[in-house]
Amino acid sequence: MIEQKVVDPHFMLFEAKREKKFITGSEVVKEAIKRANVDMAISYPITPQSESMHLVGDIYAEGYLKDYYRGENEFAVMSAASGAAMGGVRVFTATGGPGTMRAFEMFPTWSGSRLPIVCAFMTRGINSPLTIQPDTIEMSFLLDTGMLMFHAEAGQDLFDMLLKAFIIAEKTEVHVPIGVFIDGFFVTHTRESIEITPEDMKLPAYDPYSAPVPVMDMENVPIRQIRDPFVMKSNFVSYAAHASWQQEIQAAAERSRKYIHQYLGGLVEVENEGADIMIVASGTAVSQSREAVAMAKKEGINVGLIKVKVVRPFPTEEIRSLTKNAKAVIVPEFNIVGWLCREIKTRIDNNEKVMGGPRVYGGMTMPPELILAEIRRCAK
Amino acid sequence: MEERFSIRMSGLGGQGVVTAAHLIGMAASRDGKETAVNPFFGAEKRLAPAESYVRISNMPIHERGEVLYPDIIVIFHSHVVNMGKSYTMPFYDGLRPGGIVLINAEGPHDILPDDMLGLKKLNARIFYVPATKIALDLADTDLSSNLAMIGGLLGVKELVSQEAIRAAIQERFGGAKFIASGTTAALDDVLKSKFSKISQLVEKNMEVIVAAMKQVKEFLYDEESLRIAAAKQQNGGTTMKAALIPSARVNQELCIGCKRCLMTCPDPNVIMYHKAIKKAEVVEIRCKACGLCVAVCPKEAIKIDYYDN
Amino acid sequence: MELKKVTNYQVLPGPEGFLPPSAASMGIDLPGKDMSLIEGREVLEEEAMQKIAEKLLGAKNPVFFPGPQILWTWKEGVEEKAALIKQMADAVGAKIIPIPNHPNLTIWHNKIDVCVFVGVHCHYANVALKIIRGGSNCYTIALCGVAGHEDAMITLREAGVPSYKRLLEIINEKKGVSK
Amino acid sequence: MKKELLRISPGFEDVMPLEYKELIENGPYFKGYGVNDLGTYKEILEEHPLCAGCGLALALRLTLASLPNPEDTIVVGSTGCNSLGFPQAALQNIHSLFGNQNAVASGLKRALSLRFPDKTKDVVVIAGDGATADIGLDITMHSWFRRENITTIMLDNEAYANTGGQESGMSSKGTVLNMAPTGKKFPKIPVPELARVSGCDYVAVVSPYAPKKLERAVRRAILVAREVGPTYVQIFCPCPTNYKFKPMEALDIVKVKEVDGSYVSKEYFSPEAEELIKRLEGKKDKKE
Repeated sequence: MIEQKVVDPHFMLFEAKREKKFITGSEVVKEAIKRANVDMAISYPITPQSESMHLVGDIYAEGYLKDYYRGENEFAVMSAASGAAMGGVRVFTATGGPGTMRAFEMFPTWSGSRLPIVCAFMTRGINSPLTIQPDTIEMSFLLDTGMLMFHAEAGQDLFDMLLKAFIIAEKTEVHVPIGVFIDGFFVTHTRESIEITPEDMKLPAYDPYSAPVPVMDMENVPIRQIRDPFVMKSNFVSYAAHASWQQEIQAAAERSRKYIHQYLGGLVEVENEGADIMIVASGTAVSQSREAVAMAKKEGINVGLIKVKVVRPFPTEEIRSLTKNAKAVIVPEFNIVGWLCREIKTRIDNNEKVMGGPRVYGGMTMPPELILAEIRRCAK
Repeated sequence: MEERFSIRMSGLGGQGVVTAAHLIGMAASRDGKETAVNPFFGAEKRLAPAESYVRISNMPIHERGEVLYPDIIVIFHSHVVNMGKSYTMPFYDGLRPGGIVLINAEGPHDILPDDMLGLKKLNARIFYVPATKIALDLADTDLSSNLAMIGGLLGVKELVSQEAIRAAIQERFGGAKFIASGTTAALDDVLKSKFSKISQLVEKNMEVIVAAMKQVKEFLYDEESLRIAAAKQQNGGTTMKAALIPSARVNQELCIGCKRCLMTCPDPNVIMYHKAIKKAEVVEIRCKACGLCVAVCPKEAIKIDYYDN
Repeated sequence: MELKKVTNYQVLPGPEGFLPPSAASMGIDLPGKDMSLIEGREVLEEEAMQKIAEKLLGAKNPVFFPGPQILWTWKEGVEEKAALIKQMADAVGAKIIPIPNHPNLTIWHNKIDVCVFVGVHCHYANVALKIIRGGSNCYTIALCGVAGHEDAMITLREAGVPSYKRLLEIINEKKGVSK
Repeated sequence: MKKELLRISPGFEDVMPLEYKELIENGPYFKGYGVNDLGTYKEILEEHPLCAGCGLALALRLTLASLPNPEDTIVVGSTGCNSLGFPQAALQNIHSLFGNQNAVASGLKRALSLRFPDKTKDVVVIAGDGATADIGLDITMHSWFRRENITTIMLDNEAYANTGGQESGMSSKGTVLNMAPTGKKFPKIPVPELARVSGCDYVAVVSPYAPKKLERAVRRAILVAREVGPTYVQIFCPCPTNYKFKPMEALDIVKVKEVDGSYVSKEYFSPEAEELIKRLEGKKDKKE
């Protein structure tokens, strides 16, 4: 284990000299968590996530984390993560696909309990029939759990988003969980060059007493101070409390926007702003779209690309403004339901110009040519 | 033209608020009216706020959920009025102008002056009926208080016929399996156990209903009543008579200070122990009168009694 | 790119509709460093304090809601803050009703026209502030030690002993003038 | 907790609600009270909405009165009747979901061990029979297999009571309850035996009608969990509401079951636990 010093997060992320490493997405997780000053990680194997949590186990063995274990199933793992977070430590875990579904009841519970857990989701198809292949359908189910959702395009995003997720999640006025989503196989198992921060630097430790709720340690303000959302009494105030509680979780997400701008440079990135045809995509669909944009350019078609980095909170104003003058909006996705398309359609005016697709799912790769075909169609 | 009555019944869990609504609904249905009944309660047990709603009309009813804008409010317990044990604040929130409030109380009750003013502004008519007292006097059980409240309600407005109510009681308690929450079903059994035969249960409870119909009285907003109400608030709030409350009581002469009762009471800080004199004492306001302490007392020093708070 | 929701929303006393929205969802941001909010509008802390003093002194039934973080001497510095809050409440003739747990019927029972939240955990304060706007016309003020509360009609942020001292000073000055 | 935590800021003493003042002036923290002191101090549990005569409420009250260090105990509950009591308890407690209580407790205990390596922090799971033996059985047992240093207490009222009296895995064979309209088809799940083979170092079965035995079991379980390994206490809590008997008859029901062998009090120690308890309790015979 290399001796690490705590540094100012801004310095570590934006100023310290980075080193280039040719690694897989799973290794990116290891490198990020190594620098995140995480107290505890809990794991459970599921393809395509397993490798990343093995590697987190390895750095625990080296001494970078204080505690680590394999739980008995994802519901138990996410439950234990909530117990650890309520006890006041920084906790990390990861899952994907069917694991996400198995653990599902815990995600809104994390948000409702104001727990700043960071969870990596290596997305994969959901049964039945059995599949282990990439698919982003689980993100559709998670849209309304109160979690913030970052969608990494590739390994570099993954590294930065994981570290920044801890910083943003732990802000007192935010203090809700963040899911960092990575497309299984396309990112987790792809080896590429990643610029990583110095190995001897780490984020400052989590201060449990900065939480907007009391820590469950019997060491802070005492007694009769429950932390969980127990408002199931029978009177109007209880209903009002529950309604307000739900509003507050959404408000927390709104408050994160400022920090997302500060650390991620915004909820979206745009290429060729103002083009007649705009592609809106997240995750691997962005990478494929970049290729398609370049191909279209060669053919003389001017296409723009909006990369959605953050799905919750949703970049409503950004997408409204950036697609306002576009004649066509193409939304390529790696799932059958087209959740990103749905999100956009419900938020912009003249939404008949939004093309649902192209879409692939069930593990299929989306060739840039497929997106190009859609661009050509729209350009006619 | 549609003639619809929306009734909100508020009380505490275990008082039979849900059952009362059910009986009225069954009776209305027998009378050939359209009706919908639904309870609403949290995941709580006895003595927590409980409400149920009855809608009666000559036209089909589609609306669901809480009756937010009632024509009639029926209040089973004084705590709904003065202790905030209500789903809404104030307890008459949403009452339609000219609406009716019926309260389980023995005498001219004292709704707090501000609430009184609010009700007056609405031209609300306030009625009271000593339902618990009538139930205890005639049926020998406070579990019949809800039937007395039905009587009070019918005394104010003949929403359903007496024949239909009688038939409803017969149907509800007369054998056929009725689907209710576990706790309600358990209380039904307790009520049934108080009477040797179902016919006796029906007759006694009809007596309760008829007596309550006669005894229900209207509160008048005259100066005297309002003055009394104001004076009562100055004296530190309500003096409205709550129902008689059963509680354990220790006969200190018989108590030997063995502490068995202290360790057998399911509720905290109900039975206190006087170290100096080595005697147990019951904090009556906290006692739920389950009788476990009576069962374990080796000296028969504890009894359950009704007292008046 | 950074795009903000353009909003004209004002955080005014309730009730607003059947259930008012959260201020954050209406595009109201928390105040920036050294700033405060009055009814959703970002202002200098001094201006907010002046308004707080006016509101408290003009209230019929002002109430302070101290929360657990100021009710108990659980960490250093709490006593001094508590003493200042007590002086403030006394200076404006406010009642003190502790919120050691989460909000309850107090808000309705007491017909409060102006209230001050201080030392309540941010989450519970936010929930309570929303409930109050939902069901009453109470004017809410938050003296927050962290990032502030956009659902309060007036909020300070990072308020500690210096802010409390200044606020007390303003209250006393205004009281002198009004007398 | 630090003793100084239990101090109201000067100037606010008068306005604090009575129940809080009572807890400070006459509460059980740092006092080492037990069930014998009930009635002489302000209890951790406040008025709760559980039924009159509730055996589970009594078990909960006695359990909280038996905690060796209430000032450093965090309780993890679960869904069920008991979750109606915890919001009224004056110690930090967590209600997460149904059945995940031992996982939450595992994470919590580990977090507290990291943050307070030199302090005693007791993490105690108190959950019903449905939570422990049905929906959460795998999670409960895995916390035992992993040898988490937590105490698991099952308040066994032999039914899902909060939902209106349905059969649970802990109901006796033949019992007619909701969802078992023709009687339960299989016997009570032998959780104490499962606990033993799953690695619990201390296992006890008690009832609230023998309060001092209950107290001793709870204390032993917590002391063993601190130093040796996982522990389990099962408390028989007759439910008058759903089993339809008068509360006054509860005691007789416990006695009858004890005599006919259908619900027998027992205690098991691993050798390490036995040694520890011997050391802590001196010469007192723990197997009486």
